[in-house]
Amino acid sequence: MSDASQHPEESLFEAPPMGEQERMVEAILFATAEPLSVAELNARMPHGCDAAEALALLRKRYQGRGVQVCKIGDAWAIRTAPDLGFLMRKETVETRKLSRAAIETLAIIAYHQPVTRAEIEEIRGVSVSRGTVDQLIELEWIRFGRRRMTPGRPVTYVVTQGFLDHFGLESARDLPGLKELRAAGLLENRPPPGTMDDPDDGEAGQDDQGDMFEDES
Amino acid sequence: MSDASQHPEESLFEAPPMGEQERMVEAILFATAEPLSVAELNARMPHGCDAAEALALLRKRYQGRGVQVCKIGDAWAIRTAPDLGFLMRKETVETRKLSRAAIETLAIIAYHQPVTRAEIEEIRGVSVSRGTVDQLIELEWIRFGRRRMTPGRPVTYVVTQGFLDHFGLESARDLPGLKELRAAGLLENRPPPGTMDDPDDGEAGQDDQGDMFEDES
Amino acid sequence: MADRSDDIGDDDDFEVITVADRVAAEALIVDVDGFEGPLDLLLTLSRTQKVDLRRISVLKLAEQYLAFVDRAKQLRLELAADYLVMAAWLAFLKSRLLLPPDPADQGPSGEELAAHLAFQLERLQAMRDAAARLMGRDQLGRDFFARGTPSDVARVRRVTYTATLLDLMQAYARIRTRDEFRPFVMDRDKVFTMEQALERMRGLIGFAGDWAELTSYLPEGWESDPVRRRSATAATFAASLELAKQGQIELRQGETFAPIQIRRKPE
Repeated sequence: MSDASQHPEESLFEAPPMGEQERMVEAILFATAEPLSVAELNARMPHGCDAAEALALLRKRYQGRGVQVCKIGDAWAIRTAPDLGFLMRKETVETRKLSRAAIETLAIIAYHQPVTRAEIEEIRGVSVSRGTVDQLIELEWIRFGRRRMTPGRPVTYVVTQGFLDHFGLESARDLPGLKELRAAGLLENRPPPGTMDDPDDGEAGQDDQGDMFEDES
Repeated sequence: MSDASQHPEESLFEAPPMGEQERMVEAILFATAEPLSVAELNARMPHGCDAAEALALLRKRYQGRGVQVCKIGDAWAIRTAPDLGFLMRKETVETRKLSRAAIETLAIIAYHQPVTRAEIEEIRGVSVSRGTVDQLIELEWIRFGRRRMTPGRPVTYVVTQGFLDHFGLESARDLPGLKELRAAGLLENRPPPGTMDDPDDGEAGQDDQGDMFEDES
Repeated sequence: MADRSDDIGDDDDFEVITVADRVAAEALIVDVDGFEGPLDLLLTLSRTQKVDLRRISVLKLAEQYLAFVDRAKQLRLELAADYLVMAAWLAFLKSRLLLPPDPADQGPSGEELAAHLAFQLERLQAMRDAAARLMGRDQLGRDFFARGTPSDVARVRRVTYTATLLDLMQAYARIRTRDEFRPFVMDRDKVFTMEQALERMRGLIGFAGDWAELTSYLPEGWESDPVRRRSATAATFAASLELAKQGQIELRQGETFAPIQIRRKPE
């Protein structure tokens, strides 16, 4: 920032060198969402700049590169070279939020894996639709684990490496327990005493001190 | 998919020339706001490409330009040169102002990672207020690391790639002043005198940190 | 807190020399809410010594802090419990630093405790500086920028579903706490009163010849739920102060935030 603040002062006397102006046009076209006209570019650049000339230089510089400086109507933008469009297929994915049923099912699998469908239903209190499980499998966030050695030998579900990558976890064991969720302020409601049979009961004590002072600041 | 399917045939025989690969990396990075890893780049490019080599060439090409090829953790992205920030007032995103507690907590996590909540509280001398950790997670600047192998197996926090990206850091090793702080012993986990801490406790943390910051170079 | 108008000495330790100093000292007191805990206050006080934190006089600092707490009392400002705990610890530290070491005492020496406090202050200051340097860096979206039009080629449309870690954790929390939304009963069962705590401790204290952690006096069934534990901890702590005032027990704490220990006062 300190460097930058020197520029406007200089520009009272003379415009920055053309090489600098080219850099400026490059940065502006890269960072703006909309194509910009020459007049708009000039308005953003220090006084005395010649965006048209800088654009011409920049356009030449990008000739044959992976992206190009393109004229769109009377405005300018940087766009992918047409022959490389095939690389952009991943940019066109539409992302949607996972449904509540799916995220709950996923959470239960993550916290209780390996877990059978009946167990998921018991924890959620509602039946789990086939589509929900299929969707999570398709996303490659869950997969089949070992069959449970109980009558009927039901299939179990576990989370995948893809799941860990997506959620930035090193292992599912690193997911915080209820107590920690609460300590981190992620959980507003507190269960009545005695109903806390979550997996990490062993951790009482660890955040004693935090709890003691929690509401202070 | 249909376009892409034409290319794999070619690539069965040989990868495109390096100049082409560089263009591809250029096009992909220009089109993407999020940093991409070498593996992700390779996955999107035709079979046999070497994104790492193409990246090195591309990075050199953009040296001193208005936009730069930046390394962020183990991923890559194109970002505007910091000295041109003054041109981008319209693009500036007003971020929620972080409280002093949040900023300090973030710094402690960055410099001491992986670090437990109790350790953060020990350093600041106050409890980590409700919502501070929540806010940092929401910003995607911190995430859960491995649990500490000490009694209670407390959750640890580490900084994310988003943190590195936001502050223009190649890795957590490049945090300002890290070496001096470590040399001065200020990143050590020193238990208060007279506490009968199991000596293993303190070391577990330091080993982790060693893993995180040492080597390379 | 208990009234204690007479037990901390006069203002001898606190030499207010100039008007500027006095103004500064009062600014500290008026601003007590602005401090993030006792360590933060100590760090601010340490600046008046105008030396490198490594050369700080912990004894002088302890005196400054005690004087601060004393003046806050004169101004009838309510200080949070952790400030008072720190004051008690610093008074203890001060006596350790001033008195010749007791050879029978096994605990850490005054110098060790002082060195650790100095380390804590230096480390906190270092983290503050590091935080300032971090925030002073060029930042994405402020000084440098990502691509403005990331999805610039719209061709194949494919829908993917996404969720964040917060979504996941909140979903889990929602399921596991659903039982709370059963018919609502006004619940006072999460509050442990000081009277209950006193009653309980009076019954137990007769057996407590040895130092034992205060937390071991928490009533059974109150440890797991944070709300209940907090209430029980506060009540038990208050009750132990009351018992100490009545001369029935002794309290000690090795260090700020260290566990508080109590025992029956030996006859």
